[in-house]
Amino acid sequence: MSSINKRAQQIMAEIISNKKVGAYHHITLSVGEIAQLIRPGNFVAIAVGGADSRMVLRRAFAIYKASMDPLDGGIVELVVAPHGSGSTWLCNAPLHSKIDMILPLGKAFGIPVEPVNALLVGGGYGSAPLFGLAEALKAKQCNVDMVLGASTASKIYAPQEGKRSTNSMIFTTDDGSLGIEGMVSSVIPELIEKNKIEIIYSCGPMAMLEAVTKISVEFGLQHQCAVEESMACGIGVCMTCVLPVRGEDGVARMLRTCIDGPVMEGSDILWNTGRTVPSEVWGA
Amino acid sequence: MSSINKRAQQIMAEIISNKKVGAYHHITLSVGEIAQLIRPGNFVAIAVGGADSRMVLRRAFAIYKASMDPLDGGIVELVVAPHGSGSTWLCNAPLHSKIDMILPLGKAFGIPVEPVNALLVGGGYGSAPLFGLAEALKAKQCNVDMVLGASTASKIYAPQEGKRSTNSMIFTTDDGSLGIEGMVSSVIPELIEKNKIEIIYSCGPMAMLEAVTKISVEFGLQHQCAVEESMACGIGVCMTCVLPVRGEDGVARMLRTCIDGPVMEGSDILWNTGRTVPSEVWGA
Amino acid sequence: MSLPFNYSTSLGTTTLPNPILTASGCAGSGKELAQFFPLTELGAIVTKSIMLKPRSGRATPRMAETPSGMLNAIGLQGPGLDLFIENDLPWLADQGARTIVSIAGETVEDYAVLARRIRTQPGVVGIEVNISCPNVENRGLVFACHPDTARAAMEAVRRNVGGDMPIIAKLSPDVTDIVQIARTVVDAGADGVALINTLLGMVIDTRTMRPRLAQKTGGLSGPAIRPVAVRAVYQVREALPNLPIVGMGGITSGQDALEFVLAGAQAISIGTSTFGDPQAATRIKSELETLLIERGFSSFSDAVGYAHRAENV
Amino acid sequence: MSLPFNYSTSLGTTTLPNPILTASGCAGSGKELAQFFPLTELGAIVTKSIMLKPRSGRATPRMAETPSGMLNAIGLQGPGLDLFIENDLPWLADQGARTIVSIAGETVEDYAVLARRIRTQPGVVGIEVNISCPNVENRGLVFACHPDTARAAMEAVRRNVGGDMPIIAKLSPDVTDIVQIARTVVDAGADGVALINTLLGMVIDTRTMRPRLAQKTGGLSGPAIRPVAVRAVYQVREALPNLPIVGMGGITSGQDALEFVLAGAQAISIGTSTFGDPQAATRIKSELETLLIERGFSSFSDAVGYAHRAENV
Ligand SMILES: Cc1cc2nc3c(=O)[nH]c(=O)nc-3n(C[C@H](O)[C@H](O)[C@H](O)COP(=O)(O)OP(=O)(O)OC[C@H]3O[C@@H](n4cnc5c(N)ncnc54)[C@H](O)[C@@H]3O)c2cc1C
Ligand SMILES: Cc1cc2nc3c(=O)[nH]c(=O)nc-3n(C[C@H](O)[C@H](O)[C@H](O)COP(=O)(O)OP(=O)(O)OC[C@H]3O[C@@H](n4cnc5c(N)ncnc54)[C@H](O)[C@@H]3O)c2cc1C
Ligand SMILES: Cc1cc2nc3c(=O)[nH]c(=O)nc-3n(C[C@H](O)[C@H](O)[C@H](O)COP(=O)(O)O)c2cc1C
Ligand SMILES: Cc1cc2nc3c(=O)[nH]c(=O)nc-3n(C[C@H](O)[C@H](O)[C@H](O)COP(=O)(O)O)c2cc1C
Ligand code: FES
Ligand code: FES
Repeated sequence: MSSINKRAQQIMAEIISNKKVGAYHHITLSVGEIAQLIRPGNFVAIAVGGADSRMVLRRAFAIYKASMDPLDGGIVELVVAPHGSGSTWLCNAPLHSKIDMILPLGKAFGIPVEPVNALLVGGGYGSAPLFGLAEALKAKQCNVDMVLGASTASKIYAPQEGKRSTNSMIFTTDDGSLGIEGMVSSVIPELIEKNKIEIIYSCGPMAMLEAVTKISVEFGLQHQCAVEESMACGIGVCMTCVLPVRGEDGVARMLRTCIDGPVMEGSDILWNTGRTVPSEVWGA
Repeated sequence: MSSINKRAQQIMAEIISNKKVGAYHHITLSVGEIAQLIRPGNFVAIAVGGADSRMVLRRAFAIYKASMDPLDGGIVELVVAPHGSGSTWLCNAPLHSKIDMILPLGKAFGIPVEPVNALLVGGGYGSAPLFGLAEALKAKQCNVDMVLGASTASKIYAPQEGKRSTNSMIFTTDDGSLGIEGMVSSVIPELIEKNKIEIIYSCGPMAMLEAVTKISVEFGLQHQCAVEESMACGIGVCMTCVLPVRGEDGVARMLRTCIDGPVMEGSDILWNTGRTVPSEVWGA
Repeated sequence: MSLPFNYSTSLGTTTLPNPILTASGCAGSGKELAQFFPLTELGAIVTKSIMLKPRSGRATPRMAETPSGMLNAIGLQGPGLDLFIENDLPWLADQGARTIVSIAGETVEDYAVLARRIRTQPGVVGIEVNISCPNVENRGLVFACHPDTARAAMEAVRRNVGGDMPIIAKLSPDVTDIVQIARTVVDAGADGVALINTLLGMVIDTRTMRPRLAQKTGGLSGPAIRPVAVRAVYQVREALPNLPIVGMGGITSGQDALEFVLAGAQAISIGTSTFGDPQAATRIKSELETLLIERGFSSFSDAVGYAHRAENV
Repeated sequence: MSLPFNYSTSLGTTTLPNPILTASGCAGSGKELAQFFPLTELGAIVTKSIMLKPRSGRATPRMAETPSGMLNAIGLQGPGLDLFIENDLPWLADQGARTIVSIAGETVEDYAVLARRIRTQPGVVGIEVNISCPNVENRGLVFACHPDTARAAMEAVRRNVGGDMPIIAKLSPDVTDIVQIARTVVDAGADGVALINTLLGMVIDTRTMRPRLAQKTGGLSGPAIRPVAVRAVYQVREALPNLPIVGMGGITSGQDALEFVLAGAQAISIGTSTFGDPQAATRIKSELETLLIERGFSSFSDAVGYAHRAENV
């Protein structure tokens, strides 16, 4: 079914910077030449907790930025929220510690061949992969608008340098502590009309992706969203990370979001079917 | 059966120094006032691996030295061999990290009321509790001779300052890299005779303690040895650390070495009965 | 809510001020823990399983640490019933501790005698009938592994203990159908079940190239087995919704304890985690209380079995 | 020793260059791992259990991490026999991989059909009969939990597969007496047994206060269950010393694998640890070889069951 990413490598990457930024940690790792193979939307899978850890599964993190640094060589930057024990361990990892990571993983965002008007929608740390995407779109002469939402200001990740590649940037917060009070979905319809949006890219909590899908369908727009399902391996061997997704043949199947995703067309996903398998899903 | 140590406390102790010395780590922890309750032969039980560790049991370590430092307050010093994952974790613990420890645990060495000629025998890191003991004996005007053995020179722990409290000190190594080539037991008989030894104290591998017991019985000497059995809790609740020991009533019982020991009279122990319960052992 | 949180729970006819117990065999005689907290803080102290005769237990090595757990093969070392009644029980009663005595027999008749003698002792608020110890001489003798033997042992206890003293059957997870065994012991007169005893396991020492424990096999406990224990509690609660369940198996935090309560445990025993933290039981007691209050429960009993509620609640 | 170490092993009539296999359901279709190492490096690839019809498996959440382990409830998602034979098997054969096909049926007849169709496919060197999946619709249907159903499934396979193709029964640890089940499947014609499948477990989400997995229960795997698996291998080897055993359950290192070999495993499957380390299987292969050579073994088969030797050897 899925064409498997053949470029992934398992490496030991050194942490060369780990800074707290708002509610997140901005972590930079030295990864070598492989940085060149990374496309916006790819993610990494990290072994957490060290040798005597009781955590046996890898943790997935979107790649915020990949670049070839004149000093440090290939580097990868992550934006990590200390959520449970694994991500907290990573946030607390000391400078120069070596991290066991596999990269690049997953399907990247599709970049249009022609210049288009693109809207990028991010929720929480979901903004991370959007800045690299914005740069790639800019390089194709696209118009790039961005909307970032979160519950509160400290959970908006929007570094100064990230803003350079966007034509406009709007913030929304549930508590009104930054930008417009409310959810990202409330400002999107107006933006679509005003800026003649032709494609939406999104990354963030599943409920947000679902809401954005609804809007994209209303307006008949393509919507590439990077989903976030619980993953045990990140490389396609465990089958835990599936979502019901309609294929080109119209048939819905349980697809692995780690190799058939994380970037998927929003309207292909059978949303909000958690805890049940929709009756139309067929086979594997 | 056993009178339970009622002074033990569970504390978070800060590592204020961690230095590699030969094959061992000399680790100093700030423990507060409780340092004053510690007697030579007591040990600590340490939780290893941190919050997400798969190691669920405490590790026992003899107290090398306990003192009230004018600068640091109460301190405890340990000599730790990186053996398996728990002790290795402790050896790698960074400066200022907080260690969950219970102390003081176990029965201490008995100190004679009158001055005697004492021989202290240590194997490997088993020398650790002997230096504090030597000081205590010296304070009682005892004559203190020490024999320390190990497989090789780097495994002899004998700091300069420790030697101050001894009248003589002999080393033996299996490979002859320091002192006399051979085992500690080979030099003891001569020492006993020459120095008119009246009591033997020992700490080290079980095989060594057994050999020393044999000699002490031959010469009809008291022999207080600090044994080392696999311990899960260190506080007397798990019953994993038992040894068959003959009581004053002549009956052998499986005694918990964490609360009825680690210091025991060598000749009371039914040695070398590992993997079987000697038929004479009765009840609990 | 203006009323204080009601933390009390009941096991048959016994009411306890809170649901946190020690697990049998993991709290010594009580004396060893008493230096870390007053034993009256806990709902009850469950004693190490006592047998008729004094027992020296198994040879060493008796334990091996395993990933997130441990194996033990203590083999029920203990002073025997007479000394236990003479020394241990009066001491616990003096402390004001509520005591649940765990009893273990080699024969059905042993269980009868143990129950008869224990029933009238001071401070005893219940009897836990350990029919599931994997460290007995003959593994075929694990009463809880077969309905017939489980029934016989429980009937012997019930015949000797009146309705005023709850008897709780402690079951083994090493069975094809734990619900079947639970039903059997309830039929035989058990007022509740304790779930779970250890799983039979083995570690091989790769240096000596033989089983690590002198007895070869041992009982696996600790966080490693928690999912198996939660499943057992959930299954038994689903099948027998009114049966009091004492839940245990790898509980190290209030969060872990809450899983068991939601699955259906009316009381919680703290075992292996006491080895890692002598104050585990009292810590878990306060952590669990906080979590329940945060979730809006006004009494502990409202939370028991809450994970079984209908989908839309 | 001047001769090179002989790492080969045999399962019935099949000889493999080394004893390291993937565990069913933990290596995808093989393609996913092939980017990390050539599949020919391993003794064999054990495929995810294949069923007659395509299956979409269970709803999500399908997994929960647990201390030193995980729960899964994939529910045998797969393409069904036809597509499997059309796509997956030829690809594996093209790679030169030795393939052991794991089959799972809902009925005894399913097992018969699956075995008949698989037997003649290219690259297939054995059939693992998964009669122990805890994630089937009806938990009563776990064939390996009852001697009668276990026997029926294995007889159906044996009738359809000649002696040239080894059939291996994969057993569940969730039984009172695994030796009894092993004896039964051997009577029914199994050439070997695979020990163990996952243990039935549950995690409760303390936020939603319901079972974490959509299917409520799931299979527990990983280092947490290793002592249970080693015990099962040891027990079966003790009872049936000539029966080939494929050992698995929480193997993450050569050291762990060695425990299984000494206990009696003729081959070793690597499951959950591949999720933490895609190269686990090849790493363990070389670690185990080093450990065996260090201990003076000149061939792998000399080490199999070595922990059972007499006390004085
Ligand atoms: C494709 C992808 C990209 C992601 N990018 C980022 C990112 O850029 N920054 C960031 O902070 N987080 C990101 N996440 C989420 C991150 O993986 C989780 O926060 C993390 O796995 C939680 O692990 P934990 O040990 O802290 O939490 P725990 O709750 O203790 O984790 C327990 C288990 O559940 C799994 N799990 C729990 N939550 C998630 C989740 N949301 N997604 C996947 N698995 C989960 C873990 O892998 C682990 O196996 C991403 C997830 C995916 C799938
Ligand atoms: C009273 C006493 C005093 C000790 N003093 C010292 C000391 O001063 N310096 C020092 O380096 N070591 C000392 N030890 C030994 C130390 O406790 C072990 O080296 C340590 O427990 C090994 O843990 P690990 O995780 O490194 O090894 P692992 O082999 O991984 O430990 C696995 C399990 O076995 C137990 N265990 C293994 N070996 C021993 C052992 N020798 N003794 C007790 N339990 C063991 C551990 O507690 C743990 O539960 C002492 C032991 C005892 C009982
Ligand atoms: C060292 C040790 C000794 C035990 N002794 C007994 C016992 O005497 N009687 C009994 O019913 N259970 C005994 N158990 C089992 C525990 O009471 C408990 O059922 C099991 O360990 C699971 O809980 P845990 O994971 O919290 O330890 C013992 C467990 C351990 C670890
Ligand atoms: C995600 C997952 C899927 C599995 N799928 C199968 C399967 O399809 N067929 C099967 O026989 N066993 C299956 N198993 C069980 C494993 O093959 C293995 O028996 C078990 O996980 C114990 O080994 P481990 O601890 O190394 O994983 C699966 C296990 C996991 C974790
Ligand atoms: S995370 Fe394992 S298949 Fe996707
Ligand atoms: S170590 Fe637990 S009783 Fe001694």
